[in-house]
Amino acid sequence: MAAPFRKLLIANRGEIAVRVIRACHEMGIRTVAVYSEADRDALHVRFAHEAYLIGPPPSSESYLRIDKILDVAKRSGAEAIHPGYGFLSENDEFSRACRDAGVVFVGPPPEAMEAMGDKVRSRELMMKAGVAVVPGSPPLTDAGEAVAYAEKIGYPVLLKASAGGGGKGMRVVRTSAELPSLLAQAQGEARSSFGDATVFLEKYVDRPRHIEVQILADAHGNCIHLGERECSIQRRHQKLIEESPSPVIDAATRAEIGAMAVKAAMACGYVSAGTVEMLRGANGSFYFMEMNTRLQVEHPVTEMVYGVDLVKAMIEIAAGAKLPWTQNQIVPRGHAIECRIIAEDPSRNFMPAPGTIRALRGPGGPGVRYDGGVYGGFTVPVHYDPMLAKLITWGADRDEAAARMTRALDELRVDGVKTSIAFHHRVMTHPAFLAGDLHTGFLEEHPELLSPGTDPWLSEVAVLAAAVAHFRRSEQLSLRGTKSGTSGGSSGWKRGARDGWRP
Amino acid sequence: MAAPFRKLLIANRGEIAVRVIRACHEMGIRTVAVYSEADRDALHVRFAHEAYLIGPPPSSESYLRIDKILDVAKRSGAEAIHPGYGFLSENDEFSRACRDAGVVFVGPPPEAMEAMGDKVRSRELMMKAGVAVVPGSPPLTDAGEAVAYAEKIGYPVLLKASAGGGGKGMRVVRTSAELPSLLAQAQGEARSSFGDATVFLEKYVDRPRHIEVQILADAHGNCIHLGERECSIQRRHQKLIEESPSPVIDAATRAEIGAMAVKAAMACGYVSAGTVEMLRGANGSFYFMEMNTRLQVEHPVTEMVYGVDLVKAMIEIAAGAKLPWTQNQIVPRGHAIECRIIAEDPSRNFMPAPGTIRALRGPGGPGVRYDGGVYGGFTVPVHYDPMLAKLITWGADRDEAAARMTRALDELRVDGVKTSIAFHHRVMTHPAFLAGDLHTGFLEEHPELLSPGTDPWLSEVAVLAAAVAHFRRSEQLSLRGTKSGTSGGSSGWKRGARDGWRP
Amino acid sequence: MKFKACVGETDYEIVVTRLDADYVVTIDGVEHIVDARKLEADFYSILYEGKSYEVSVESVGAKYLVRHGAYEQIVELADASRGGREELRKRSGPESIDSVMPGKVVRVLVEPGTEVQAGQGLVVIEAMKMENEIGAPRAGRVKSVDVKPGQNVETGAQLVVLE
Amino acid sequence: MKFKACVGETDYEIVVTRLDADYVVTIDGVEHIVDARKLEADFYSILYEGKSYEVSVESVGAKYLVRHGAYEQIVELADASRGGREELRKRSGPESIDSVMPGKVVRVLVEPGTEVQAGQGLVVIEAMKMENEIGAPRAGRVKSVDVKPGQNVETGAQLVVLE
Repeated sequence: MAAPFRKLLIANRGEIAVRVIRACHEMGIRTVAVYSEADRDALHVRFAHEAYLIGPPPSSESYLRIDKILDVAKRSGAEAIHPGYGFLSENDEFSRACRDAGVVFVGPPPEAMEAMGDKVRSRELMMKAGVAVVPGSPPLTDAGEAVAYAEKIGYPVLLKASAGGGGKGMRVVRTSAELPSLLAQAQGEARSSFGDATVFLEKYVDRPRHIEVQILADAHGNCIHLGERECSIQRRHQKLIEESPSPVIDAATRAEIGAMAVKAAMACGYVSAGTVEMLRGANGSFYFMEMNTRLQVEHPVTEMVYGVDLVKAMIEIAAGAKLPWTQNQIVPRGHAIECRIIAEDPSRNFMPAPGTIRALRGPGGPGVRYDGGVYGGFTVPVHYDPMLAKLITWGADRDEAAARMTRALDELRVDGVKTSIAFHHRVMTHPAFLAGDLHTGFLEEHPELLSPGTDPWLSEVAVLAAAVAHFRRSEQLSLRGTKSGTSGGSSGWKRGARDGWRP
Repeated sequence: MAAPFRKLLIANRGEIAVRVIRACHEMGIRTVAVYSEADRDALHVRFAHEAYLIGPPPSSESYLRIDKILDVAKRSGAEAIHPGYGFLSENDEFSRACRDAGVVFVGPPPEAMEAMGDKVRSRELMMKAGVAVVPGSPPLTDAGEAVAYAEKIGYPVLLKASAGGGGKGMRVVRTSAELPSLLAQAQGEARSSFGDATVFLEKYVDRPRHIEVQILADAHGNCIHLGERECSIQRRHQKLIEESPSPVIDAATRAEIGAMAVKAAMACGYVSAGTVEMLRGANGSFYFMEMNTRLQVEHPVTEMVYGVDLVKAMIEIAAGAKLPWTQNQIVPRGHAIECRIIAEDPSRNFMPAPGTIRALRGPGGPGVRYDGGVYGGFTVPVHYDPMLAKLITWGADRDEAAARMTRALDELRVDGVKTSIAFHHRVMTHPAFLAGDLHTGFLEEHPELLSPGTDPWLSEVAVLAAAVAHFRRSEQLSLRGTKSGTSGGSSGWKRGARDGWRP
Repeated sequence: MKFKACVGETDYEIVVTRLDADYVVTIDGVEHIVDARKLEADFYSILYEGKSYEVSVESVGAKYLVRHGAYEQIVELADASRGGREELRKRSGPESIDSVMPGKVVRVLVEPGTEVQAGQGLVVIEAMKMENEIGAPRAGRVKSVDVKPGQNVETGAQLVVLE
Repeated sequence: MKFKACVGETDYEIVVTRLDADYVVTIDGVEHIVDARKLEADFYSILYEGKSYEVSVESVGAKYLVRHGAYEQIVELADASRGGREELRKRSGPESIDSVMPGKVVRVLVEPGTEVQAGQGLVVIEAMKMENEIGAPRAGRVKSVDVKPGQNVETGAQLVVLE
């Protein structure tokens, strides 16, 4: 089978750039990486066939620079660009600029992106298409208006950035007193993250599950769904753990919300991989939240359960291919879970913990997929997302996937920076997680998950290990001391040299 | 689900010990490793919950010592023993000793092992059960008898060890002139490998494919098959690359040979995982070769295609569980390939290349399974098998699995010892491999696969890299030279000290 | 070699000696033969009493952060001739609040003289695209503020001094 | 710095200089700006002319074994002031046949004075449970046999000398 493109540029960094490079190499497509000055040694630069510097560390001067990226595409002869997630992936201006430059953008057409990318417009579109949405406000202009809408909708409410995603510019508001300051924060974050301070309000559904449906659409009018993912375990409205299928979705519900997602995608002329995010209330009702017009971080859980390579499918679709599957050929098998391994300290409210990774050991064995973006010796730049790697496990059922994740987390070793590994381990063995009793407030409900547990037996091992390390260090220090002692020290030689003495 | 055992001992080393440990940890079973003096730092010792030294490096004084292993089982309170492959895995005396000691042996009953473990007896059993076998001789006593049988069967013939496996004690004989010396070699190898010099002759089927069927039987009379593996790419009659399914087996043939394998297993009262090895002649006829009464090295390709964990199934069966699947619940999906990463030099006829692994980087990303037994910094002992790791890839079809393997081999890096990585890479991109045109003489037919290719473009890179490394080394040397030069050198100090001068 | 170890609220008396390739570690009079192999920098394989552990041991002064799989534990060690826990714990006077990450100061929430409660925000630092509030570890009065909005700081940079 | 490089049958004239963090490597008069980062011992990330390569470079004397993914290449380097290829290649007189692996000698197939053909077996060594025949790299006469059956040998041990 001929490769759909000769050469493809990846307008991203970190694990997702590596992920796309892997797909391309398997397809026989040459890869072009772009990198900022902070990323010379990054894994995506090392793995790609070609690599070009596009500017200083801040994203606004490198990974967000459409002009520089298109210039590299031109110089390198790349025929297509995959934007990954984040950065320019949901920027319709970039998609348009690619089209104008004669480079294929691996993603939806700018029109669909524009329609779905703006949360206010996408809600309107969904309501017209008859899909249930969460009650909300139009874009807010000032705090007074915000308070009025919040009271109309009823607290708690959620502030959200119109242009945003990934929890940036999001705030839960529980009283009118805290609304003005939270509004200012949300607007500030929205401006700095997306260059657009517009925010709006939504009803905050209590104990909701985050359920999302993966869809794939080609340019020939075919669209299928690949079941749901549940991504309820979040911090700061950003996902930490995702799985497919959801423990509460049965085949009939899957077919129903799948059809809803396909309808949403068709309503905006969608092409490529996309995700329709929904909230599922405790009563089982679903509300449309937003459509992510790009590849999701958590796409691997769907890939493992459905045996489909979504990145390759996106590239084939971008090259004009028809979907190779009909809906009834898409059959789930088993269960997959993903843990996002982040350089943050869960016991300090997930404070970022950049630094140099002293040593890294990936896990192995059956049912384990490790998508990493870093390596031992790499210094995690402070300028970008704190995600180091994704660990995904597959099992014949949810219990096996969770047990395998626990085992894989035991094997995964990242020394030198604080990470979420131990936190994930605690979640995987927590009764509420194992019971599938999830909602987006899971971590607030189980704050014990944020702190390391204690184990008297392990204290003994820790004391032994520290004692041996301390003893060895002292031995080495005294060894050095002894050496210089018996030789009379270097000072004699120094004095001799200073005195001009020569043999 | 409760763990079937509290504690299990793994009577093995290397990647298969790690594989079994992983299964146990996922099942909540505590693990006990045993190790020889050469393996204190081995990965299985590091990964297990407990580890006990059982003797000096030679296997005969450690991993083959039934008494020592059962003593550790008793001391540690292990309720079961998994033998892995090789070592004591097909030793019915060990299986019996476990039974006598009240420890569950995770494998078939000694009677089935005995019946199938002796190649001569198993052939007789198969012939009685109506399964086709390759024409052969009874055990040979001397060279004269061997020549007589060889002439009756017709050259080429194959010398095989009665007690053996894995190519040890095997020789292809093409003329009567070379028979006596090859017989002596085969007998010597059989004696040193298995403690039993008995060998016999078989018709050597030309351009045969090695096809084997995986079966699983419980102690309640249920037996299923999990399709076939093709393992035709071999050196010295040892497998190098395996895959499932075989490119030449269709569903009807699979059902047919699967039924034959189940019949063979049932004929000897088999329980646990087992493999029925067959030769498939160029004309499509199958001959029973032998039944391996243990887990195979290449079991992961079956696991990936069928979504089943064979090691866990063996452990559950050993604890008395019924098979959780009926034959029609066993459905293949996609294609999997395994490459055995060995410390051997393919360009020197696969000469062993033990040594210290300076650096090791495992591959990652979708569809890749890495089962390793070593790590960067580990010294590969000279006493055991040269296998360092197994790399397994899954794809929606054979082409994708092969492309993914090529990509994963590019990522896998083992520095410090010669390995088969580059060889596997050449096979994965070879037209005959990609066409599925395999037979056990594949490497003799394509000797170009044994030597590294040349690429003028890569020569340039190599020159640049060597030049930079050379330059840096010279810079460092001259830096040291300069330092000692400007300081007057250490000789001044030494002389000063010798002369008794003190400041 | 003798020293004291503190884990959380518990103190131990430790004696370590070598025994061929092994170590004899006595904890409060109980002897353990420890086969500890340093496989990498700050990383050991430890066998003792039949059990096997992989542990990473990072030292920051007299503190050792020990990790085994997903568990971690801080062990503080002190020369037995000195005061043990008392020596380890003696800290008083003004406290420097340092940045735990490199990043950019986006807001300063206090000024010299501000009385703060434990947990109250002092400085907001942006790193990895997130705003992170650095809070007061205890109640006190701000003695000095050592950074300005817009300033880039490295890990360990002094932000504020509390007294 | 100037030197000669030989790859297979081809010789190159090399000049290397530094340019800030990069290297300027001139091969037979053609200049390449090479951004080479040493990421680990004997392991580099190399960017030049837009291309990216991960290469491991192991040196054994003047020989460099360079590996990139599944490809490998031996590059021999020599000081330009000396004879280049001639200097690298000059070898004559008796040839020591050394063990390429540690293991146990199981059989010795020749004795001093034996005339051997290229490829003829000299010694059989068992390692990793396999018997490995060490063959003559060229025709010649066995000058000495330096090992006995049953003897353990390390890599590089002299087995036989050919003349």
